[in-house]
Amino acid sequence: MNFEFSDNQKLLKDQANKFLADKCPLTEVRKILESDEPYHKELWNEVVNMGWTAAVIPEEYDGLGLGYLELCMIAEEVGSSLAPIPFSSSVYLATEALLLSGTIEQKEHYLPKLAAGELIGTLADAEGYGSISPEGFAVTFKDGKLNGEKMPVIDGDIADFAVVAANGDKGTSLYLVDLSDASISKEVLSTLDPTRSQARLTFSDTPAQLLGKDGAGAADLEKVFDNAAVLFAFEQIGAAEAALDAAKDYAMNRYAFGRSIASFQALKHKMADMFVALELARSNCYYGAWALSTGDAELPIAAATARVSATKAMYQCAKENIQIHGGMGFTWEFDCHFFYRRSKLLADNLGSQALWEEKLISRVVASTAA
Amino acid sequence: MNFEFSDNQKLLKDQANKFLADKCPLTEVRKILESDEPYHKELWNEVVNMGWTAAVIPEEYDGLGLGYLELCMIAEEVGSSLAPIPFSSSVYLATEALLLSGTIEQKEHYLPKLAAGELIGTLADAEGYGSISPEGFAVTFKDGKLNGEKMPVIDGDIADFAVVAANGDKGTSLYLVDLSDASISKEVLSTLDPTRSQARLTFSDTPAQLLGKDGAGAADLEKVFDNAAVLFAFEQIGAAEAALDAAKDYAMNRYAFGRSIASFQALKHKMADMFVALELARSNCYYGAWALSTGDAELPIAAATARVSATKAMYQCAKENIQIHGGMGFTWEFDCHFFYRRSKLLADNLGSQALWEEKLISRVVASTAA
Amino acid sequence: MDFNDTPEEAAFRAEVRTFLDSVATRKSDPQDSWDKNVKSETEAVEIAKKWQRTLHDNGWACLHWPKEYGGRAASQIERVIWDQEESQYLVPKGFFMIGLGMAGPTIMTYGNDEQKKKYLPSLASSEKIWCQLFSEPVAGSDLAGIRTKSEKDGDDWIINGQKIWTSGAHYSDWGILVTRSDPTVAKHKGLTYFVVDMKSPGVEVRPIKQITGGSGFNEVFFTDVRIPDNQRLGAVGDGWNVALTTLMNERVAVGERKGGDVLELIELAKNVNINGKPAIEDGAVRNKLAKWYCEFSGLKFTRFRSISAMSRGEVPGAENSIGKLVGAAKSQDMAEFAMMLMDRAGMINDKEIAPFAGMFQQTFMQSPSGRIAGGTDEVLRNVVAERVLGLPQEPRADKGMPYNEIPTGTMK
Amino acid sequence: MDFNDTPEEAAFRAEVRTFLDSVATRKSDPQDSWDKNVKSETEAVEIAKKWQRTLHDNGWACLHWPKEYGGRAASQIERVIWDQEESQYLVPKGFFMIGLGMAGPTIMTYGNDEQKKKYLPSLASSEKIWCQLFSEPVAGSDLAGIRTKSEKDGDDWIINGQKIWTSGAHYSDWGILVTRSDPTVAKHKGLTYFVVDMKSPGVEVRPIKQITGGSGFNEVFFTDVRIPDNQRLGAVGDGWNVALTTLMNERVAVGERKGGDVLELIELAKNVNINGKPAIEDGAVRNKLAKWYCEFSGLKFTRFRSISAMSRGEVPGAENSIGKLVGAAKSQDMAEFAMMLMDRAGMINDKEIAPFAGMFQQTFMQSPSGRIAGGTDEVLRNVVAERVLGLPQEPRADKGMPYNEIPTGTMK
Repeated sequence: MNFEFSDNQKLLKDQANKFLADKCPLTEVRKILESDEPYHKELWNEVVNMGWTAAVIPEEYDGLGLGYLELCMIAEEVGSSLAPIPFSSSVYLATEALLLSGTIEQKEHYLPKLAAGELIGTLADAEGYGSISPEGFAVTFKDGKLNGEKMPVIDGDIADFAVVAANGDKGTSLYLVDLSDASISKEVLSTLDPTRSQARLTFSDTPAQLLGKDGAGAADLEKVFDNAAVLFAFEQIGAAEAALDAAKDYAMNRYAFGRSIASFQALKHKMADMFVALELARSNCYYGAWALSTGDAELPIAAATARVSATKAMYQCAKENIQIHGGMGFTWEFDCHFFYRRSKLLADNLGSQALWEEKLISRVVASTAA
Repeated sequence: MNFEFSDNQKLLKDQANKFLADKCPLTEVRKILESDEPYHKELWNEVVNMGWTAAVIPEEYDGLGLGYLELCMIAEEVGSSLAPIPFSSSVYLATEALLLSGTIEQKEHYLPKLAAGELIGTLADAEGYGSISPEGFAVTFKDGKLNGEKMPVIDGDIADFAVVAANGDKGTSLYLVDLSDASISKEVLSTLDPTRSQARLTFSDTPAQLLGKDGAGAADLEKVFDNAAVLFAFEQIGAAEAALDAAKDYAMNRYAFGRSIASFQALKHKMADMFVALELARSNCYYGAWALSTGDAELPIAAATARVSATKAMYQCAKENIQIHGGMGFTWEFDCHFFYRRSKLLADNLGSQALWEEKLISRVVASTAA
Repeated sequence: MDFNDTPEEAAFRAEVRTFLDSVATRKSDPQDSWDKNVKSETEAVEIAKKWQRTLHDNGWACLHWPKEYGGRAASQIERVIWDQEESQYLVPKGFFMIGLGMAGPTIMTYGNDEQKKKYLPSLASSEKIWCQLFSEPVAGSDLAGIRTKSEKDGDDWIINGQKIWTSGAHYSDWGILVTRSDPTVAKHKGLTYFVVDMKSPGVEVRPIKQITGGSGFNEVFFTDVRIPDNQRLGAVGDGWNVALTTLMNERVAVGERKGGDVLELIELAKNVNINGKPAIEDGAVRNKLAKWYCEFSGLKFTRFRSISAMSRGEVPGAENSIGKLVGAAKSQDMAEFAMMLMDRAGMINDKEIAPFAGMFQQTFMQSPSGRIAGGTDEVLRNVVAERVLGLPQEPRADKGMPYNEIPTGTMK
Repeated sequence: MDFNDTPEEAAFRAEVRTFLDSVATRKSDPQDSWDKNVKSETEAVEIAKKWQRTLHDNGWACLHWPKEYGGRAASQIERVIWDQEESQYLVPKGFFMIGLGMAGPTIMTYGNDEQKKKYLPSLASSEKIWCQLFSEPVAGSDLAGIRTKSEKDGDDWIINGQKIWTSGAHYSDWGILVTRSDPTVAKHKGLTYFVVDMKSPGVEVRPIKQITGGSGFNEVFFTDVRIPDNQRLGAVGDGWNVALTTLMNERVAVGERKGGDVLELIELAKNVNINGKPAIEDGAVRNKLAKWYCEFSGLKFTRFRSISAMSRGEVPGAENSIGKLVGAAKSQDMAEFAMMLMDRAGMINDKEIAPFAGMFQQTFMQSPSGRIAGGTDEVLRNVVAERVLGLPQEPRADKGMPYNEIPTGTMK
């Protein structure tokens, strides 16, 4: 059995780690948090130059043709660095939707530009508060035009195009929309994590083209989300581990009552619990990575398992990192809040934990009936 | 504000405590656990002599005419001692059902005998696995006869009569059944807590008489259960506190690494958490006691709140008491398992935690709509 | 068992209400706030001082103080009743809490006649606002581990060091300050306690920005600040005992937490969908709501029990730690859950868009401080374990060790 | 990343399977058990000895032992493969684990030539069963705190004291025993390690009844038991190091826990009603199932990662504590939950009546021991914190203190 990433994959991860440690220390995340910039443009350009946006795009579309295991390694490091870039939107969502459902023409148009970083893509599904119900989107498509409002759209103010889920003639379908079209009004939203931008997009007779089979939007969306769930989960465990490391470092070097606070059982056991949550999530992520990379039939269960446990682990590590930092943990000056903000962004962005728990258990129950 | 029991009520509690410490130390619980006796007959007789079975029965029916606050004090002590007697069945369930729904004739027949301990009563509702659905009991009543099976019936092998929930001509109704009738077959069930007996009762054309309005069984049952929930909850916090005390005593006097194990944060914080759970449950129980004693309209919410939090607190205290005792905690010789067994008995006997959580939240949501 | 006042309490409540009606405006809506139209902190401080003078002129400024110092010798339950009633009116709160609640009683206990004469009248008349200078970056849960240095220089003391988490430092007139006067003895033995003029040269106040973006606290830096020896409270080296007196007078909060409790969460759950139906119909949501309702109710009736105990003349004990211990974690968990119910829109904190004007988002960012400030979750569990359950303290690694030999870390 | 054997592993697995097929019966059903028809423990021990001799005669008895002692020098991964394959056959397990797994390697390390000659061949040939005599009523998590006394008397040692939690003491031939030979020095320094003949006069074995009603463990009382000095392993006073060697050889369990995991709970939830519908349709139930499924899956793939690490020749580390830490609490919680779903019938443990033949009820009573035996939850969290995360140990109150001056409690 070799249930582990290969040496080459680990090497790629190490390189990503060093690159991001150099280009995206937390001071860079702070810059974006404290500015009006929606994302870190220089970092994004560097990331493009590293080829990460091209990773799983086939060579025929000017990609690197790497596998998903490699992309998982990159995702873990992107997560760990809290990089303020639209990586998940463009790579895990838009690129995946095109790979899955694009016609050859669509792929030829979009994929080389996505690979080269000339286009940033995103996916617009949510329509306000509560979980989306794929049966009925309020945004409609008729005669080549989209009408209605999507809110929030992650990176909706940054992205050049979006994959939009809407209600067409044959029900839910996906559409490709050029976001530079003048018919679209965009409102940047104030959110708890300004290092990842979110917007309200309003379409008024906005031209759009079908992506994938007409009426197959719900099924296609589910597939895209399953793939993305594994990649999001790697970002989450990367960030969770970084938060645990930060807590550990602080606790080791902070003294009270004449000893390192890391020697008190209350904190030791809290960190042990953080590690346990992280380690279980990591193992589930590896399972997800395996299923994603092999296209195994277990992917829907594996993806949901990875997603649910990584979401929990990251939130636990982020919130307890603040607690372990004590008073310093809730100062703006310390970095603890970056992880806390991002933990909720990643948790809610791809559909909430409740949604994924429901997906998980539906799928498991269905599999036990077979 | 005087949100506290009165000095007289506390005196009654103290007396009950002393009485049970004398008559029902845990060695007596052990006797019943290790024997085939379904309950502690001598103790039961003493309890009857103390007048506890007569507590809330009005004086006109030879009771003491005390209030529910007094009965709550007794219940807490009965719970604390883990007394192996059919107190809850006869006093909280059967007596309550008669007080609530009995005709004058029925009250005149049963209540003096219940008060004097000449009769032990119980209530039979469950019909096998899973929660009961009051819409449809499988046991039927027709032409004065009951047919079908009740399983499990707490103290069903001991009790002289039972209040049986069954499906009559007008739907769910309650019936009084003399359990000495030859038509009834009784099977004692093997359970995890042999200090409180449970049985399967099979009725074959068993004579029964209606208790309360025909067809009002579901509503009557709900009222009996709400009253009983408060009293059960007091038993539960009594037992929870006894388990916490046992844990504390053991931990204080057990040493490892040259210090009392009660000085290790892991155990200190565990016991602090047990205390917190107990204290919140206690406050909710007081609220329940107030609502029960005044017949306030908030009783349904107060009863469910008390019941849910007391169930959780007792289980937490019972299971962590074992943990704090370490290896000794899972020996038969130590008493920890008595609390653990009883915690589940009390939790499941009146309908499970899930059931009461659902009752609670339905009632709260209904109250917010008003 | 009842929820009513005793006759004495009812009489006191009526007296309070009559007085408040005569000098203040009753809220028409519980959400109303006295500072709704207040433009600046300076203005707020002025309003507060004016209100406090009104209280003073009518004998309500320091109601728990002994009569000899101008107080009403109010009982615990009378303070609770005052708070309950006062919260119904549009009046400023909190500015004089440190002075009247903590500094005053400490001066009464440890001050000499001259000090009592100097500080107590201006406290009672509320000309001066006080702040508390105890915590330091290196000493939070371990308060006796403070480092700020005091050195005798003629009749003065020279103070150098840094304090943190000081509310209102920038508008305070006086501060109560604990310093280390002798680092060569055990840590509890080398402390000395002072009253410091906050306008002294060398005192620098910097606001601390919190993760919410707001700043309710300050850092206070002392650089060669001079304090005359006659502003010392208690003996040199006895500062720990003086500080304990201050802390014992820290107000027992029996108030209800505001904002984002379970009833608001129920409202939210009725109005958002989850897995294709209203969240309130989902069993998992109901299960969580039941849990939080039990905690909400348990905390409420625990408060009622505390108030009853005070009504009987008992002093509330460490059981009161439960309120914050349970309440703070519950706030955080509920806020997180509320945002989860909002799903992808959960992160939006625009007051115009977010449900309840972004209250849950605000709580999500604010609540981590609830688990830390005023005693961390971990410290509170120790308090419950030791003071309520009587479990032994941990052995202290620094017991009896001279302060300057106690190991320290590199992290502040 | 794949789930397949390497070519070497596949070859080894084939070899194991070929051998097992030649000497044992493959299970037709995974629930099949070798001792289904075994009438007594005596009979079981006989069958086990016979099977172990078959293994020995074919060179499979002590596969991880070095070749010089008759082993196959098997790697960790080969041991895992052996276990996986062996579990498919109707053969006895466990009786020789202490001897081959712990006593043998300790003797190899600390035994002199004479001792090796005396004990190792009969271990390898499996004539003798061994047991472990370490824990005491006063010393569980704090193993070095044992009290059982050894006193030199001529060429012998006289042993007095009590051991506890000894599996198989009553049918064992030999025991490995840690004693206190010098109570006047620090607790780790005054220990001496022996091999003891379990049939010696003065050894009394009493089964411990557990809360399940069963008894898998014993207490062992020593009253003036004589052990010749040539049965001492390691130097006088060096017993702690010898014991550590034994413990380091404690088998890393990578096996799956049996009975009552989340898939069984799903089956149960399909078959009982809660609040008027099948439990499996209730959101709260689904929420719990999702949580436990994630843990179940996480533990499974953590095991796979461990096995992979062994396959690469790495020695599994303290991460393996996670399996028991998470698994034990999960078992208890799931059993409690399962019983809750059964509602009023949850307490019935009659195998004829209860779902899954009372498995959940059995687990409910058994699982508390899972959180204690082999390291309590609290000890395992310390292990993870210290050995995995590298956090500091707590200061030890008894550090350097002579054993007989260390404070003790009144509880055993």
